[in-house]
Amino acid sequence: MRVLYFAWVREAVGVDEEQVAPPAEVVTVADLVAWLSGRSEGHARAFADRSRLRAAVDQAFVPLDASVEGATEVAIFPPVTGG
Amino acid sequence: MRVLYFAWVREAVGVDEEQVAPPAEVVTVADLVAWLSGRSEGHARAFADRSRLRAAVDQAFVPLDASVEGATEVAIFPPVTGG
Amino acid sequence: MIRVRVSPEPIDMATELAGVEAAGAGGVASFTGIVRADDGVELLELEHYPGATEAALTRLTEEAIARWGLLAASVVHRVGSMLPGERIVLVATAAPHRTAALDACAFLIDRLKTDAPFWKRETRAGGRRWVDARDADDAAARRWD
Amino acid sequence: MIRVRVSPEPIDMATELAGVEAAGAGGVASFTGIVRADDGVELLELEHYPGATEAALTRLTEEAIARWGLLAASVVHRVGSMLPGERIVLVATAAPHRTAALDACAFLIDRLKTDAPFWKRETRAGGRRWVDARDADDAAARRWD
Repeated sequence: MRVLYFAWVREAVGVDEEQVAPPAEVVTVADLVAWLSGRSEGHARAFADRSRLRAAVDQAFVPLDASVEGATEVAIFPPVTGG
Repeated sequence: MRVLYFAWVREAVGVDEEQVAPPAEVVTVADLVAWLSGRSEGHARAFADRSRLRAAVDQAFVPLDASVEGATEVAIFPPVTGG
Repeated sequence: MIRVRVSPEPIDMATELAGVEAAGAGGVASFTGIVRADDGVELLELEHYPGATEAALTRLTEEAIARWGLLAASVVHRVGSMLPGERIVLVATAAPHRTAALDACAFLIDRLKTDAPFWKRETRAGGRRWVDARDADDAAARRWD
Repeated sequence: MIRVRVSPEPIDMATELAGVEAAGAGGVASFTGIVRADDGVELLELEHYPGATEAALTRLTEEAIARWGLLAASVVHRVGSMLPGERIVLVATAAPHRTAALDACAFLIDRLKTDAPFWKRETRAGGRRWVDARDADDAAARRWD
């Protein structure tokens, strides 16, 4: 599974994307975020406040309780601010 | 008093403006229109249906029962269709 | 910045919008009325009431500036003869926020249609005729009362 | 005609609007978002999610075309670094009637702000910081539900 980070999430994690293989108990985006938090201090800092995180699974915006099962690409980022 | 005509009113009357000196009993735009109707067949045709006429007195839109007393310029025209 | 112009010259979008954008606002809205290419009109002629038309447009534009706190507004209306695809009118507004710019733009084009002395004549295969005023335009203008 | 573009290139108004005007509709509305020159921002940077951003803008534009019967719609968003006075985004819509063009334009800019993955970072004298999402933008987007 490819995980992408944007904006300050990307800066805190320290990379803009990484390839990961989460264990079977990672079912939702929230599970994935919790599991990724253990990878580094940067991940932990980026994911400390879940209320500030948004996600997309295979490029579609989803709530954090959405499933990541079978996903090829998950993106984690702050609320969007375009326009 | 200078009277201006626009669009099909101008075409029916046959001139785009004329200088007139209406008698004292001409008080409102409607009075002026009635009095002008006697000047020619073209005027009569232009002013036959009052519901299709609009007016401005000294360049401000007014209803047909508005006064023309003291006016220097009165315009008579169809409903506007700009934009 | 306020700009009102009634002229037989073609309307140049880049020039007109640049003037409004230069006000430094966050948002610029515009509406352009164009001679439709799809309903059989071959020529459109616009007549106006010189002096009174410019005065009416200036009053409207000043009202929009005051009501929506615009930083700039421009109303440019063409008169004379126009072909399908040519621009008849451009309204552009600049405001700190997008809703103000868009609402003021809608106000200006709606009210211009009922408050400014212009008259349209169309030439089609069937001949040349003055365009009738539309009740829908009166209703659109009244929503800003 | 539908056009969606996300690019670091400056936005050229004349070119973009000409594409929408060419659809032959009676009315073209546009909204341009500009880096404000009056609130201390020295540089604005825009990051996006390549692929997902274009897909989101295309979905939104198709929704606007279907909902308002547009003849053309264009959404052009700049990414990378921008200075005060430079254009960030242009939305343009063409429709037979002005209300459809203006409403669709408002819909597109409101929903773009909540539905398309872009992130802004501002540089001011005090430093560089990511812009927070605004509750007012969520409310503006919801009025189209």
